Amino acid sequence: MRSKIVLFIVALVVWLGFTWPPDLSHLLVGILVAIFVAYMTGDMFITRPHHLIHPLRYFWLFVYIPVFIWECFKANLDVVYRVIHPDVPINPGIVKVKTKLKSDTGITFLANSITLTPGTLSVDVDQDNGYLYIHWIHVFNEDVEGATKDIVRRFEYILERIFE
Amino acid sequence: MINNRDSQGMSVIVKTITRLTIGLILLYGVYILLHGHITPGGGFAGGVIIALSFIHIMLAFGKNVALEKLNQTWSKIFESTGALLFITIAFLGFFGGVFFNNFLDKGEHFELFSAGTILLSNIAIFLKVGAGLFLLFVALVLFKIGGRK
Amino acid sequence: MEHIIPLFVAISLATAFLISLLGSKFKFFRTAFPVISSAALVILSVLSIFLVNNNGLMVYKMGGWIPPIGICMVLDGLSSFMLLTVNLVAFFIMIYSINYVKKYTDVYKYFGLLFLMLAGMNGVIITGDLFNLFVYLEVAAVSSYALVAFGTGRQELEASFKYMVMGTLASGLILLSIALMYSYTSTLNMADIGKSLANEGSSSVIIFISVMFIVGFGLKAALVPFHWWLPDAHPSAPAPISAMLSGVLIKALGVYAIIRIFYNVIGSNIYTSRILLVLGTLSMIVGVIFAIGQYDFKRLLAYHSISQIGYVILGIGLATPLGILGGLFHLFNHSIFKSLLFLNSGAVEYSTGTRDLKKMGGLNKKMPVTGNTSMIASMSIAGIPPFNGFWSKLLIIIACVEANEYIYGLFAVIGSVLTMASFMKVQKYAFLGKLKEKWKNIEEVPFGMKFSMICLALICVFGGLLLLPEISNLLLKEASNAVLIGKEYVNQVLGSV
Amino acid sequence: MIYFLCFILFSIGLYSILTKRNLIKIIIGISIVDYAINLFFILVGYRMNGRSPILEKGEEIERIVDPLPQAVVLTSIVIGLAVTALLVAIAIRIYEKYGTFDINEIKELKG
Repeated sequence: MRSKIVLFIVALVVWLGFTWPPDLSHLLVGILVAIFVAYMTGDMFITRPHHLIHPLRYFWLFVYIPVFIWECFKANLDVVYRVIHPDVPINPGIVKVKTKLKSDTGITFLANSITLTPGTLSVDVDQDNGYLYIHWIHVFNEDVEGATKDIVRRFEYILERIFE
Repeated sequence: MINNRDSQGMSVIVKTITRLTIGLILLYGVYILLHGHITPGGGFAGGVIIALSFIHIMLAFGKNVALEKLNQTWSKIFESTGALLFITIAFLGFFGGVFFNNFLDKGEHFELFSAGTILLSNIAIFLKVGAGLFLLFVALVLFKIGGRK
Repeated sequence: MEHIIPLFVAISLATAFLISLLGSKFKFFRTAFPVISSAALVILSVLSIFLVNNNGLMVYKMGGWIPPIGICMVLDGLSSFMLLTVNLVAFFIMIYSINYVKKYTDVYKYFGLLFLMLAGMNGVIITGDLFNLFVYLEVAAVSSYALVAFGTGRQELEASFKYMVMGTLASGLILLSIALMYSYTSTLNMADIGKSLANEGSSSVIIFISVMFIVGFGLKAALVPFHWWLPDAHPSAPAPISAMLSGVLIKALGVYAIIRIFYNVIGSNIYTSRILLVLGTLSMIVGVIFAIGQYDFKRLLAYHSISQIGYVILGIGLATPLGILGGLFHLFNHSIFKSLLFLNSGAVEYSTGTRDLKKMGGLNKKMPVTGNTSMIASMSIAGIPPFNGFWSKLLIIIACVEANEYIYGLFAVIGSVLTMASFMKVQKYAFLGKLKEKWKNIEEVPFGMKFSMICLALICVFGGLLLLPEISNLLLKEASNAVLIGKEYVNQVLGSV
Repeated sequence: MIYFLCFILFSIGLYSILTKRNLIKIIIGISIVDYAINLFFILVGYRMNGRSPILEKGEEIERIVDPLPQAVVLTSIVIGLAVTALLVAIAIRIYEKYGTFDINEIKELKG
């Protein structure tokens, strides 16, 4: 039920964004539409609505964005180096990494962050044991611990504060 | 409550993203539908987007979850009702003198409630197209499952 | 009164969706409701004939928009004649279907699709807009694809797929020529196109468009070089649907559209008439030659459809008043007797379960109604006086002679003789002779099926009366005048706005 | 010039319909033919340096492309969708009955 209310609020805000500037008819129709959307799909929107009210989580989300952009920038440079180097020093392979994250949203954000970073790509996920399978353009470390340190740690410590 | 660890459907990543975005896709479809008379879009485009949001659920979570939200009987009823509603609107045009006459108040440009019967026709088309497309997908998917047994 | 014009489409569409909404729950919507609805359509068509007779050509502006901008519907003599043909045949087929389709599941889907097809055909006939014609044509065609596959057996599915590929290709060609036409005249209203073509004069683009229209609508009408989907598709459908497809669909979608576009919109010239004459004669002869060798009852009838469409096209291609009158009269007659023959074949299949002529024999003793009505229909299609087929063939042959086209007249006579031969074979194998041991226990078909067969047979017997001056002035003269006025159609439509 | 590209696309679709043996490839060919015609129809309405025919708040209408073909093609796309869906459904049923998509093995009826 709380999930539906959250979706209702989100949908209303997005609707007002669509129909800017707002007037009365748009607002009324927007409320009806948001109720409809919340009724149809609200039960699957979020699973832990109580996490939304912690202000610290929003702070860490705010911190996460520059961190992610910086990591992305570094990885970009790395891939550019590999592409324009005459020898093309790549060593592609799939590695297994371990993550401490347990929640669905956390794992999803971690996997998507890894995919968005150039050079690494999440292939599969084993949620029960906390393993991710990553395709890596140049495998530096073949063992689980080393690869985890290289790929996962840089995002994990913030994501843990946001989603766990 | 929908269980993410259910064996049906795709991996947890797809399921989570579906959960987060599905409401907004549905909202966007309704927006396209309701603004069909003042911006590009309309009943057909909106209906397709709304049908796709349900198809999206079916792809991510398996057919049972999607059919729980909108089952075949109701989609069939919606489909026929949409077509009948459209014809009824056309018949109501006789109040204005001719078949298909736009007998309602046209209103101002760029207002949400304007253009007379066009908004109503869009809603009728949406019912027909959305339910029809969803039924089509369900029919093809279920048939394939039936054929494999 | 002019408000009845859009009802032809609206009633049939509304019926289709009401049936699909409520048909699975209530028995009324699967049995009586289709009959009532199509009876209403027949009454409306009769009304439309009197309407045209009083007022001349009528234009109905959809939604109050003026024609070159908005979509309009045009009712003239030809339209009302075709509407009567289509709805009359559809009415008898509805009565027949109630008993026939009991062997299928999901009967309400059958009636829903049938009414969608009817809506498409009525729309094609009544519309005055070129793209609208394409849309209605596709509505009718798509529902006919589904109906051909309704039995979902191996042969039905294969025939439906073949039919669908050919039909889609034909629709593609028609749409392409509509696009070219739009690029040339920048309008889609048929009358407006005619006006702008008259101003522009002839050009090579028009020839290209004409060729593609002939190929596209020729595929829909199954003229001979484009005919080979028909002998598969028509026999595979359920018998009432075969009657509908052979009886009216190929005429409404193919022949009517050819007449309307080539006579009223583009304007007839010597080349198009010559092409139509050659195609008609070719269909006439090739269809009947293929038909003679067939032993599958419905396949034989399907080949005869090609042959008889040839007669219609031949009469229309002559472009003389008598020729067009004969062609249109033959079109009406063919839809009556070919529907009747397909219904007969359906009745035989209903009772005996076979379509193979060699396995039948002596069925007349057990199924007198079917046997005698099929005798009437056979004589009618073979052109034996006094049945209706004789009069229309006679008119076509006289028209050929009058126009100094002796060769075509000769071919028409030859075709008629060959038709008679092949139907004598049908009668001999299926209905006359000694009853085979296997068929001792078969019964005559139920009442609804008998009723529609008898009614169609009565129309066959008394069809010649349509040529009496009083009735002919009302129906056939109006129709052939609508064709003969040619480009005058444009002025009449634009003038009545 | 660009119109001829449409006709080339049309010919590719036609080639696929006429020569391929697989039902699904025939369906794809039909779709290509459909799209070629739709593209041609859209191009018919084009006008040099025209803008899209959308009226926005406080703007004058000038030099827009012809909106009619776009409306018409939308209808045609819907029809194409219906036909393709029906074709796929029939093809699946054929596969169920015959166990193959090859038209050489599906020939109980002969033209």
